[in-house]
Amino acid sequence: MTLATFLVQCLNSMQYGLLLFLVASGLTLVFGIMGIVNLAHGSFYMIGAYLAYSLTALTGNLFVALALGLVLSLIFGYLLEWVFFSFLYERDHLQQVLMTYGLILVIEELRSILIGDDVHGVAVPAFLAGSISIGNDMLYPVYRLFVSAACVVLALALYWLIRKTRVGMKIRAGASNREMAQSLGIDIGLLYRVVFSLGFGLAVMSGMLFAPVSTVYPGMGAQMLIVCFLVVVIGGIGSITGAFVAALLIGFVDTFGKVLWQEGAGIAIYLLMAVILLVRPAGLLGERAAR
Amino acid sequence: MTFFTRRRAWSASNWTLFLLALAAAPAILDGGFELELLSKVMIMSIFAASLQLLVGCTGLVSLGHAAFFGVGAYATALVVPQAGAANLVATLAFAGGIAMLFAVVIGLLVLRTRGIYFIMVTLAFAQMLYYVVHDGKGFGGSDGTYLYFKPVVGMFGKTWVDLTDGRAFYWSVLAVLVFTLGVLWVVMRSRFGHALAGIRHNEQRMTASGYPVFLYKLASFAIGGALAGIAGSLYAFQYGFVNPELFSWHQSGNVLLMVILGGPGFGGAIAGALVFVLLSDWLSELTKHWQLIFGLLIIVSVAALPLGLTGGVAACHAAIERLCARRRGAPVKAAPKEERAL
Amino acid sequence: MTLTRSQFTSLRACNLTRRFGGLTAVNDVSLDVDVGTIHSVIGTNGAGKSTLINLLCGELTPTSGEVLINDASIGGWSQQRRARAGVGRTYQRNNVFAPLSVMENCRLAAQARMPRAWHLHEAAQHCAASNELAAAALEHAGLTHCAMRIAGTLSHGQKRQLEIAMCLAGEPTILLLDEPLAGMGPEETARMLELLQSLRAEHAILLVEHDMDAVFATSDVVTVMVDGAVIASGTSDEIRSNRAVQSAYLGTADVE
Amino acid sequence: MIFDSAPKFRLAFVSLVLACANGAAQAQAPSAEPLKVGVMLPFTGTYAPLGVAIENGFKLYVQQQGGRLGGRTIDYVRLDDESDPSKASENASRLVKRDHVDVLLGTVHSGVAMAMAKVAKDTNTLLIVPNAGADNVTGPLCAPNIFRTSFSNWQPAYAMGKVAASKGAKRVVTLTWKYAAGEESVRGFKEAFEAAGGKVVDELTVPFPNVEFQAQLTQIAAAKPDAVYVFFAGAGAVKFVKDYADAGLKDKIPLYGAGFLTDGTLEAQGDAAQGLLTTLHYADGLTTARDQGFRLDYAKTYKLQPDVYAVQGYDAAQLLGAGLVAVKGDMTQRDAMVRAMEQAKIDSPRGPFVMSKAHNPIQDIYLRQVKGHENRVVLVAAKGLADPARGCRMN
Repeated sequence: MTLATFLVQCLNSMQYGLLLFLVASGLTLVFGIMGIVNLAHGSFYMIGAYLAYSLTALTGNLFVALALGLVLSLIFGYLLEWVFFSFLYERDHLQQVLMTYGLILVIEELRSILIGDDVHGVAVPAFLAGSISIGNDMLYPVYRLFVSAACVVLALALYWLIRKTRVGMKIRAGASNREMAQSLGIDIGLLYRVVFSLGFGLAVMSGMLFAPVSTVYPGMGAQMLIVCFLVVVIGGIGSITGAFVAALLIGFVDTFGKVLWQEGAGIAIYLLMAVILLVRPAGLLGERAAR
Repeated sequence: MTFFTRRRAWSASNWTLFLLALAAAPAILDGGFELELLSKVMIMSIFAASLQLLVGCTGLVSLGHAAFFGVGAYATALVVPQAGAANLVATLAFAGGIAMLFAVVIGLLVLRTRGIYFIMVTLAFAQMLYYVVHDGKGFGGSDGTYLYFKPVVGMFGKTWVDLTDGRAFYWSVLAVLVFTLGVLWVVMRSRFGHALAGIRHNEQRMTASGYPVFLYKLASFAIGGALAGIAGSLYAFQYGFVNPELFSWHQSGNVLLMVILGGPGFGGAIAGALVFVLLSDWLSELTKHWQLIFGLLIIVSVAALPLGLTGGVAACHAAIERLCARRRGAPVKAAPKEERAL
Repeated sequence: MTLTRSQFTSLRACNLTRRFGGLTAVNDVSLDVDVGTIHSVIGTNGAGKSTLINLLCGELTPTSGEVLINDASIGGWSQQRRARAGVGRTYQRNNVFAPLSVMENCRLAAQARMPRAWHLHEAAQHCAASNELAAAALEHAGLTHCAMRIAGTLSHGQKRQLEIAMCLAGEPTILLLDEPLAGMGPEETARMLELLQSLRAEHAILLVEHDMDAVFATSDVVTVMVDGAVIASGTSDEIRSNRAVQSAYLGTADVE
Repeated sequence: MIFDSAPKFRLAFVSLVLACANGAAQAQAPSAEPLKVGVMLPFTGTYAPLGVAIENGFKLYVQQQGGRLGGRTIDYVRLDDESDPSKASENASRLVKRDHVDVLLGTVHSGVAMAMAKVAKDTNTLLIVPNAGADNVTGPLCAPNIFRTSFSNWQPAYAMGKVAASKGAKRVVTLTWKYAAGEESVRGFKEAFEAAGGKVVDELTVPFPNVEFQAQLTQIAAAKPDAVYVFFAGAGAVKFVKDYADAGLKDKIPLYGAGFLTDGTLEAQGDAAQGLLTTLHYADGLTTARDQGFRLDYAKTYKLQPDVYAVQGYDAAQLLGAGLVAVKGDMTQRDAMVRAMEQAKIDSPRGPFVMSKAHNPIQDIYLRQVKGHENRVVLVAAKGLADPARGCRMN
């Protein structure tokens, strides 16, 4: 592998990792703060992709679609929490697993009824359509770089939200200790609703952003879900920073696994997880394995 | 799962009744599809019961149990002779053993985690095995492989029963089901079983009392894995075809579904398996969007039946009241533990 | 194992320190308990008393310092190993198996010490040895009359007794009792104190408690902790008259 | 528990008993009764459109014959296989053992087809495979009662191997999902290409069903081969073709593929697919009257443009018809029927073909080029190409 190729591969790893982070961040947020195991997160990602498809078809512009999608998803996430999850917190994980598993089936079928089972492409807005040449062998699509940039921006925004704002303070309080948060006069119900719709929004956003490169197809959520689980497991529950590190790590392992060890490319990232479990059961930056 | 399965969902008489009904089934049905369906129900019952040992008895919510089912099935497919029938008992023992081996190794890793974390890690390991058989050499690849002959029951080269006959196979599956239930019953009434129940309910206290909790969990995980492997082996024999999809997380999800919907105890697991198989069978012919109905059923049942099918009307009422209570914005009382944990 | 446990006569903490991130919950604490004595630890809420117990029984590992049994370090021992070796503990908050009968609670605790726990042939109910232990423990704790009741239905005081009974069922020589008197009425308290007195003879008892009178009445040695550190240690009288303690602790104790 | 489950239980029993009872009744009388065809195809999931097309094709031919084949009307027993191999065995045996179908038709997914073949073998039911290309089906698993009217993965790939060589490519990199179909396809391509003096310098794979191709694209760009051969279908095909173009490789390194790379996916692929060369046993712009007639009828009946899958279904019906006519609809004369099907000369829209010894079509493979939303035929890449049917031990 020449140096140029190596660098391009690193770039590939980065942008795959960044995407993973964006999807997984919503998951880890909901995990860490609400202690809900959400199997339907992958389906949310799929909803995003299909939203991108139908809204761009509707409005003709991806960015209008994105804006619309963001608003829709926040509202929808809010309602979703209220209808399906608000009474689950006192139940044990089994019930949550069951509920979200049911949601997966419903969402998949609704998708098939409303939009159908065909594979769709989503057009990249003209001014991002081009490619720039990297090395002398290969062009790199501008849109992919744009997505990566967007991921970074969103990541920073998230960091700022959690670390620097009042809402973030409340969220962290809620995460560390429900009772304490309540005693601080935080409406935990409302807080959870906000956090959930935030997580939902992140999943949908990443789905929409990545739709033009990933294409839109049935069952696209399932794969994404499992990789997200890996991100959360490796990063450590509820740790956004951990998720970030883990996502990039997986990006690299996956990309270079495909290149250097084709026979085992499928299991490379799982082996990574096994090793992490061996040395750090709580994940890279997770303090509380016991929940 | 009630403590020590004391307040058992099924009384002994119910059990005998149920098993006798199963034993008599071939008399009513010809050896065709219906019988196959029933033996599938029984195989799934074994599978679900093995998971119940983890979920209900030990409090280990595993979303990767299909891994051991698949390992059992593949172990069988790979070990049976290409020409000629295999010995059922020997093969089952082998498949169970291999599955247990996997369970121990995987358990050593996943049992280092808890709760949500455990759910995800088990899922991930099942997926890992999926890729091993899917991409690995000598597993038959993505299309799967065949078993060409039904097994025989016998010893020292003598054949006692040939299971090519549908009924014979059905009855041997029933026998294995009985065996499984026997094992689980013995385990749960032993000190070991009581300790598992204790761990499920209050791990901290058990450690403080001096129990090697990790070992107990591992043992439970291994037994559950072995039984799942046996179920997988039977599945492979019944259909003569194994495929990587046996490892897919949908399988894990479905069996967990059976256990949770079924409710407390091994009776619950079997009820879950029975209803799940027959229901999905029935719905799938009703409409092509049966999974929508199925999903809605699940969601409703979670909302209404925190105790699963066997939970009964009382629990149903309680759950609804709780719902109404929180709708009115009154503070929600957490359901008492023994009601909440299966 | 039983051999060694019978030899255990003392538990000693040497310069135990435990930090959680920024705050130091237990700061360089040293104390020892011997069979035949009751050693009480008092201190304001958050003084690190419960953390100390968790360090001693092995639920937490110390940031630095050592735990010794008969001058032999057990730092490397897991919690369950310590428990089997005779270190028994109770919890500040009731921590019993609510859906179980009182008897079963104790049997479960007793079983931990039974050899051949993996024997599957015999039913747990029929394990004579653990039944005896459990019965004895109940007898001792004075719960025999409600042995068959479901633990969840017991009164608060009875639950506290059950805590101790479960602890005793494991035949410990060293008892770490975390506020056994918490939330008890006067006559319940009296009964509990009797129980402690009766245990003193062949046990080494570390008693974490808020109830001053009870502590001063029963203890041979009293140690006072403030913000994780020991500010004084001595007989009841010494402590009563210790100025540092009065200013730091007793002054507020009256208010409590 | 048993008491509230008992009713369900009995109900299940009764319905099952009834089902098999009337099933048996119908199985008795031969040619008078309608012929039961078990249609086991994907009607949900990614493959749903394919399943529908195949069914349409099959029914179209039956309609054209006045709703009868060999004098027998057709009863369809539809079953959605969901492309799920773990349910396949059960579904197949449901059709055979409960609904007592006379013929099995299906399916798209190779794994599911394997399960169907197994059931067909065990119960000696006639099986016609209208798509799944697994080489095994007409290889080691070949049997007198198993026919295929589509293709084997080997066929289009082998043809493309010859094309690539004839276009002067010397060093080729192949890329596919790491699964049976892909590996078989690559094997076929390699066989022809290296026989013609080319060299496959690298065989890249992506874990199935992973659709992140950047790593491999980078490898390809670095390797600078004369051409790239890929096997992808559905979502993978759409994404790969777009990525390949986005990476700027489309104009640098010619991309060859088995036909599915650009079949039913062109709308989603857009410009990225324009001008791509693929090989398949069917193409747009065949000028034969047969094809044009078929397309017209199909479009009239279903308000849809037919595709290769529709053709495969259509030919499945033709093949079955040929057999039934020969025995006047009497399925009990299985041997005679099978012989008739083996000798049948199917006048397919794709062009006439006959069955090989292993019951796989001996057919022309076309080289097609993408123009707009069509795969226009360029030339016949391989004339009367027969699958080598390795490992098939029959008669």
